[in-house]
Amino acid sequence: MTSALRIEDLTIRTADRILVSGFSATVGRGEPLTLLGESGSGKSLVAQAIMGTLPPGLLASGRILFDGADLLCLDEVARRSLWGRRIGLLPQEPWTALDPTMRAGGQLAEVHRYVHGRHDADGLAAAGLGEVGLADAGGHYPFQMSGGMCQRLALAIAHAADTPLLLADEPSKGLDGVLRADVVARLQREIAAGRLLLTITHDVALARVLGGTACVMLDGQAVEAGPTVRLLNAPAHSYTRALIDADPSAWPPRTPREPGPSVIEAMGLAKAFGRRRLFTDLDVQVRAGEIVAVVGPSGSGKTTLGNILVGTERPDRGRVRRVPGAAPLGFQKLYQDPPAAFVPHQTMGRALDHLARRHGVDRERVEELLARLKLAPGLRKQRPGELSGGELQRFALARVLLLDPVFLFADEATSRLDPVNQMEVAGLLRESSEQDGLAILFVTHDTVMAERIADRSITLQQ
Amino acid sequence: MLFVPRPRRAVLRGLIGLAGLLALAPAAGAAEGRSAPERALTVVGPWEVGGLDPASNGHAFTRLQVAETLVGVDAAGAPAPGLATGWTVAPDGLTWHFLLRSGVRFHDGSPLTAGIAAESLRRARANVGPLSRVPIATISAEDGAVVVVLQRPFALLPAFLANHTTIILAPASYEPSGRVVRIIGTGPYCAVTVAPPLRIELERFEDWWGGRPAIARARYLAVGQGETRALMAESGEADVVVSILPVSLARLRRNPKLAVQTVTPPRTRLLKLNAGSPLFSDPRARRALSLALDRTGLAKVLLRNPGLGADQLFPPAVSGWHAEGLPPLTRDLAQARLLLAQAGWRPGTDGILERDGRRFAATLRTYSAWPELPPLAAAIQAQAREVGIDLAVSIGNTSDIPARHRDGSLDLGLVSRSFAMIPDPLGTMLQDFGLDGGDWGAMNWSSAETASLLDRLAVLADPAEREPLQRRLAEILQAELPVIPVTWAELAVVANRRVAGVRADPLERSYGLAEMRWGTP
Amino acid sequence: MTRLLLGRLVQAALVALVVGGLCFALVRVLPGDAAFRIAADRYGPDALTAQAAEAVRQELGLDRPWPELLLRWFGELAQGHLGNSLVSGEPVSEELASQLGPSLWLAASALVLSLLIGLPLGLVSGLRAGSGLDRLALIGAVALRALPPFVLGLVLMLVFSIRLEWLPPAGYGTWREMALPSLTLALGLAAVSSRVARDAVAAVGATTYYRFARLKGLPERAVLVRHGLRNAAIPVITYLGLQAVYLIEGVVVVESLFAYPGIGHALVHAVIARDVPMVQGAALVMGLMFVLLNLGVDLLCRLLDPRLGAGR
Amino acid sequence: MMLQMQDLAGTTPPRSDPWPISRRIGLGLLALLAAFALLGPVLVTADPARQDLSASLAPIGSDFLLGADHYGRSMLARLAYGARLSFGMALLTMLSAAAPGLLLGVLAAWRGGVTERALVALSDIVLALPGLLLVLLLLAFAPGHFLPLYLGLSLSLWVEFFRVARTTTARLLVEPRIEASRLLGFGTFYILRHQVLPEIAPLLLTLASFAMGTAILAISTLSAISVGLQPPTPELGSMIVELLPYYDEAPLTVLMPGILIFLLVLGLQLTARGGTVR
Repeated sequence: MTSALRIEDLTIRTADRILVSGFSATVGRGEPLTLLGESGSGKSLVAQAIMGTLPPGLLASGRILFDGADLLCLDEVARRSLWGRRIGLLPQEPWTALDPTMRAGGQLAEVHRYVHGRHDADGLAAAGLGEVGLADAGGHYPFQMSGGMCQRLALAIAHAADTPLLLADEPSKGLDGVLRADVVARLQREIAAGRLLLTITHDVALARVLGGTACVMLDGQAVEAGPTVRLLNAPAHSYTRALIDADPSAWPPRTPREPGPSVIEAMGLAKAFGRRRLFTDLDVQVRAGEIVAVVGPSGSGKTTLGNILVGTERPDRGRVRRVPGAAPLGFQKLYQDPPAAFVPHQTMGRALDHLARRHGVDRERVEELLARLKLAPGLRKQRPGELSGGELQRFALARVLLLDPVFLFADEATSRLDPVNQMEVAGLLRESSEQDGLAILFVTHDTVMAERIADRSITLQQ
Repeated sequence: MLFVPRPRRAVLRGLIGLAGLLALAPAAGAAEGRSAPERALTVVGPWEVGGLDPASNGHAFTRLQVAETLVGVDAAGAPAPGLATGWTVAPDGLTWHFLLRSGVRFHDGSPLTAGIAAESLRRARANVGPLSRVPIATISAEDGAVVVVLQRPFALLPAFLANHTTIILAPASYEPSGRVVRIIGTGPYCAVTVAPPLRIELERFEDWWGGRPAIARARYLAVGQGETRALMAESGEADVVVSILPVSLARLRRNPKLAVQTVTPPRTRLLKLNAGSPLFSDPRARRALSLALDRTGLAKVLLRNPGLGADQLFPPAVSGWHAEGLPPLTRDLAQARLLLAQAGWRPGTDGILERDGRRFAATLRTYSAWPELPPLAAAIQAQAREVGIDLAVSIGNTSDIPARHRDGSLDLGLVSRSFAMIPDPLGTMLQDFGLDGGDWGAMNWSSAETASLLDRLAVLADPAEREPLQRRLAEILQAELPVIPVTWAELAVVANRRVAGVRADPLERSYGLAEMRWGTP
Repeated sequence: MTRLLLGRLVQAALVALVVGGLCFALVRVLPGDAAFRIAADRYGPDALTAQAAEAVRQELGLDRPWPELLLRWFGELAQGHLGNSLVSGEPVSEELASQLGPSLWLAASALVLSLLIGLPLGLVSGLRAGSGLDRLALIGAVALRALPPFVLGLVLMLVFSIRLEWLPPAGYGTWREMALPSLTLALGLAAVSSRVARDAVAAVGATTYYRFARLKGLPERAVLVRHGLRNAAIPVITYLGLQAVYLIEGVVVVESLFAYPGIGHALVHAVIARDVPMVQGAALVMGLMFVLLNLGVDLLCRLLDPRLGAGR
Repeated sequence: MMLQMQDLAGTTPPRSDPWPISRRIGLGLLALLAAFALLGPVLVTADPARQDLSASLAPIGSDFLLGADHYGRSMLARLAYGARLSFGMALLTMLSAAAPGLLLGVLAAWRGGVTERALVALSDIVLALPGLLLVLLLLAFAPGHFLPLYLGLSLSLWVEFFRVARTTTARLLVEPRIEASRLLGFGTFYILRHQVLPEIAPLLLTLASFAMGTAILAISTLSAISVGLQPPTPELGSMIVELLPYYDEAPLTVLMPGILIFLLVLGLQLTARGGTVR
C-alpha cells in the first residue's frame, strides 16, 4: 500500500492569471492533511489537480507524486483507472451527488460490482449499509433520506472503494453538530485503517478533531502549514488567526441587553406535512432588538416556523400577531442559499434601483447602506453568479434593510458562507439588531453559533 | 410509499422487448399471398373498394370479372352477348326477350336461371342507378329468357343492361332485407376476400362458362396516388396498373420491363356553364370563353398529349358521335375579345371586363376526385384572365356540381364526364341535354331541336339511321356550347412484360383478367 | 396511483363527450348538402345524380331533427355501439376495426423505429454536445422536419423500391409493406425526439451525480447505462407521449401515399363525405387511444422516476 | 471567475456568451429570408400567376432565373410571394398559438387550484382531439382560404405552449427569489415581467421555431389531400404538392420550396437555442 501523496510546487494558472502558486504538501499514513481556507482560496483546485478534474483552460505545473507516478503527467485513461481504485472521493453535499432515481443499495453495490468486480456485490452492499447504520435503507431513494443518511451513504461508498487515498470535500458542510461528529468519527476510522486522507474544509473545528497536518490557503498561496494542533493553537499568520477567530466557538458572547416591546407573537402554532407532525402548540415571541435562535435537527420544522412568522406559510392551527402599526413589508427574510434569492440575469445595481424606485428610497440612503455593509460600488455591475456567497448575503441584507423592517427571519443565513464571511454577516445582523432595534429570528443547525449570537434559543425536536 | 425494492430493470426489459416484438412481428395476415406456389396477379387501380352494393360498387366486380351483366359490349362499344346470348324485341318495341346462356353456374355452384336474373334486375331497378331511368313496366322470367316490358319504346335497353349496376348475382348474395352480404357472381373469378377500402382477393372460377382462365389467383389493390401507382409498376410489385399520370408515361415507356397501352375512352373534361346567369346567357360570351382556351397547350403540358385538346365534344374514337369535318373549337383571343365587346363587355382598369358596372367575375368550381381537374382549372383561370374574364377557382367536393346545379348557385364548373356509363353515349346524352338539362350537362340551357333529336334517337336502333341525327346534335352543341369541351381523356394501362394478353378497355368495363396469362418476361 | 388512473378515466369520459358532441355539431353546421356528399362518396363521380342524393336523404332520414340524432348516438355509445356508417351502411365499429389494426401496427412500429433511430443519435450528440457531430445531427433533424412526409416517403420509395428493389412501394399485409410507411413516420419523429434526447442527455451529463458516478470509478459504459439513460429517458418518453397523436392522425398523407389502410384515412374520408357516425367514431377512437397512451407514459415515467410517484 | 461554485467533480461554469456563433448564423439566415419574403415581391417584376405553357418546367438560368413551374410560371416570383404568404401566416399561427398558450400556462401555474385543474383538463381534451379534425372542419367553412387553415392549426398548437409555460412557471414560482421579491413588495406583474418571462422565453422560442415549421408543413400535408388549395396563390406548402408529380423531370424545382422551409426552420432553431444546452 502506498506510503504517501506528495505535492511539489504545484502551480495552477489560467491564460492570464495564477490561481495557485507553488503549493507543496504531503499526506502520509496516519498523517491526514487538511486544507483550510475560504472558497476561492484555491484549495478545491489543488484537490481537482490531484483528481485530474481541473476545468478546461486551467494549466497545472509542478508534480503530484502518488504510487510513484506524477499524476499531472497521466493521460485521461490512466487517470480514470485511478478513480475509485487508488483515489476515492467523499463529495460535498452528497444529496446532490447521488443518483436521484437509483436506490441506495444499488449506488453502493455498483462500486463492488463494476469497480472491483467483486462477487456478491449486493451482499457486500447490504453489509456496508449496515455498517453505517442504513441497514434498512437499501431500498430508499435519495429523496427519501435525510442529509445525514445521504452523507453516511456517501461514506459507505467511499469505504467500499477502499482506495489508498481519500479526498473529503467539505465533509461537514450543511450538517448539524450530531451528524458532523458522526462523520468525523468515520473519517478517523478510515485514517486508522491506514488510508491517506486529504480533507478540504473551512471548518476549523473539523480540522482540529481530524488532527494530522493542516495547511491554510489564501488567494492560491499556502500561507501557513504544520501540525494541526500547533497551527491552531499558535497561529503565526494573521489570516490563520482570522480564520480561527471566525469559528463560532471563538465569537465573543452576546452582551445581555434589555429587549424592547414585542414585535411579533405566535400562539399555539401547529404544522404538519401529511402524516409528519412538525410541531404542535408552539408559542413564539420576538421583541425589538432581540435575536431568537431556533435550533434543531434538519427536518424539525425550523424553516417552516420562520416562514409562518413572515407569512409565507400558513399554520394548521394557532395564530400570529404582529405589532400594531408595523408596515406589512416590515417582516422580512434572509435565505440560506444566497444565489437562489436573486434574479440570475439582473445586476445588483438594477435590482437595488428597482427596489429603491418601488419604495421611493433615495440614492444616498442606498449608498450609505452599501457602504455600511462594506459592499464596494464596483460590485453593483455584477450579476449574482459572479459574486461570492458572502457578498450576495450582504446585498440580501442591504435590500432588506432598505425597507427598514421590524422583524427579520434569517433562515440558515450564514450556513453556506465560509467562516470569515459567516462571522461578518452574523456581526452585521447583530449590529442591526442593536442599532435599529431589529427583531431577528435566527434559524441555524449550529448550536454553538446559536448560543453565541442569540439572546435565547428555541429548540425544536424531531 | 413502497420502499421494497422492485425489480424495475426487469419490467423495463419487458417493455423494451415488447416494443421490439411490435416492430418485428408481421402484421395481420402476414402469410397471405406469399405462401402460394404461383404468384397472384396484382392489378393496381385508383378506385377504392367500397361496400358490396352493386349500385355503388358494381363496377369493381365487373372490372374484375367477378359478376357479369346480361348484355356485354363489343370492341366497337356496341351491345354484345353477355349472360344473354341474344335478344329480340317485339314490333311494338315494348316487349324484349333476353335469351339466357345455358349451363351458366354461380360461384356457389347453383345454376343461373331466368328467375334469378329477373330478380337481380328488379333489385337493380329499385335501387339508385341508370336502370331506374328506363321506362320499364315489368321484368319477368320465361323459360330460359328474361322478359322486359316497357311503357314506351326505348331502343337503348340492351345498352342499359350492360351497365355495372345490373350485374346478376346468386340469391345467396342477398340477406332477407335485400342487402348484398357477399358477391356470388358468374364471372371467371370469384372474390375470396373483399377488404374495403383497398383490396380484393380473387381466385379462378374453374367452371366458368367461358372456359378456365389461365391465371389462378389475382388481387386488386387500390392505390390513390398516381405517383405510387407508377412506382408499383416500375418496382415490379404490380403486374397490371390502370390509369397512369401523364407525367409518368414517358418514363414508363422507356422501361424495358413494362408494356404501356393507351386508349381514348369516351370521356371529356368540359366546362359546365350556367347559361341562365347574366354572364353566360349570351352565346357569344360562351363562345368567347371557348376561344380563350389554348386546348392544345393544356393537353400538351398537363396531359402530355397535344392530340387530346377537345375541338368538339366527342373524341374521334367514339364512332358515330365524333362529327368529322365539324369546324373545330380553336383558340383566337382577338375573336374572343371581339365577341365579348359585341356582347357589351368593356375592359375595366384592372383589365377585367365590365358591363354596366358589373365585373365579368365568376367562380370556377371543380373537384379533386380526378387529379387532372384542379391543374386544368388553374390553367383555364389564367387563360380566361387574358381575355379579361376573372375566374376564382374553388376546389371542393364532387357533389358541389350537382348540388349547385340544383340550387342554381353554380356559374361555372370544370367536370370530367364519362359517356360510357351506358356503353351507348346516347344514354348519357339523354341525361345531360334533355329539356331541363342535367346534373353534369347543360344548365339552364335547352333547345327544342336537341330534345326532339334525343327523343327520336331513343327509339332508333340502327346506327345508319342514327348517324345523321347524332351529327346534327354535335353541330348544335358545337354552335351553342351549353358545355365547353376542354380536353379528351386518355387511359393508360401499364403491364409488366411477364403478363401476356393485357388489353386496355376504353370503356373501363373490365380489366380482362380472364384473357391474361403468364408469359415469359 | 389510483388517483392517476381515476384522472385518466375521467379524461376519457370527457373526451368521449366532447368529441361526440363537437364532431356532431361541426359536421352538422358545415356548408354543403350532406345527402349529396354521401351520395357522391357512395356512387362515385360518374354515377352521382340529384336523384341518387334524394334517395340517400330518404333512406337516412337526414332531415330528422338533430337533437334526436345526437341523443341516439350517445345512447348507442353508452351501450357500446358507434352506429352505422352513412356511406356503406356497415357498423362503424366494424369499419374502424378493419382500419384500426393496420393503423396501430403502423404507429407502433414507427414509434419503435423512431426510438431506435432517435435515441442513439441523441445520445451521441448529447454526450458530445456542441461538437461537429452534434451540429450535423441538428441540421439533419431540421431537414427531416422541413421535408413534407409525402416527399420523404417518395424519396424512400425511389431508394428502397426502385433503386434497391428491397421493399414494395405500397400495399399492405406483411411487414414488407409496412416498412416504408413506418420508416417515413419514424424519421419525422426521430428528427425531434433525437433533439429532445440530445438535450436530456446533455443535461444529465452536466449533473453532479453523473460526474460523481465517473469519479466512483465506474467504466464509462456503466456510468451511461446505470446513471445516464434512465434519467435522460424520462423527458424523451414524455415527449413521445405528446407526439404519438401525430402518429395516429398525422399519418393521413403517408397512408394515402403508400396506399395503406388506416384510421387517419378513414377520418378524412368521413369528414369529406359528411359521414357523421364515422367521424365521431374515428375521432373517439383516436381520442381514447391518446388517453390510453398517456396513461402508459405516466406509468412508465413513474417507473423510471420514483419521485413522481411520491407526489413531489 | 466563479471557482467558489466548483466542487471536486469539476463543474464548469455555465457558458454565458449570449451570442454564440450558431445564433449569429441563425439570425443571419432569418434576416436573409425575411428580406427575400418582404422585398422579393417588390423587386421581382414577374407576375407569379402569369402562365406561359410553352415555357413549362423551363430549367434554371433560362429566361427564368430560377426556372419555371409546369405552367411556365416564374419560380422566382412564386417563391418570393410564397415565402411572404407562408412565413407571414406561419408567424401568425405561431403567435396566435403562443400568446394564449403562454398566458394560460402562466395563469394556471400562478393561480393553481381549480383554475389550473380546469385549464389542464381543457388542454388534455384538445390534445386528445385529432388536430387534423379541427383543421378539416374549420376549413370546410371557408374552403380554399388560408386564414381559417392557419387558425385551425393554432387551435391545436397552443397546447404545447401551454404545457411548457405552465410547468416551467410552476417550477420557477417555488424558487426563493420569487418569494423574496414578493416579501420585498414587488407586484405580480413585476415578477412575471422581470423574473418569469425572461426565464421561460428561450424554451418558448425553441417551441415557436418548431411550431412555425409545423404550420407550413401542415399546409402542404393538407394540400396533399387537396384541402386548402386555392390556385393560383403561391404558398410554399401547396407549391410542393403541385410540383411533386414532376419530381422526375425537374427535381430541383420541386425541392425549392422545401429548401426555403428548411432554411426557415434551421434559422429559427439556431437562433432559439444558439446551439447551447437548454
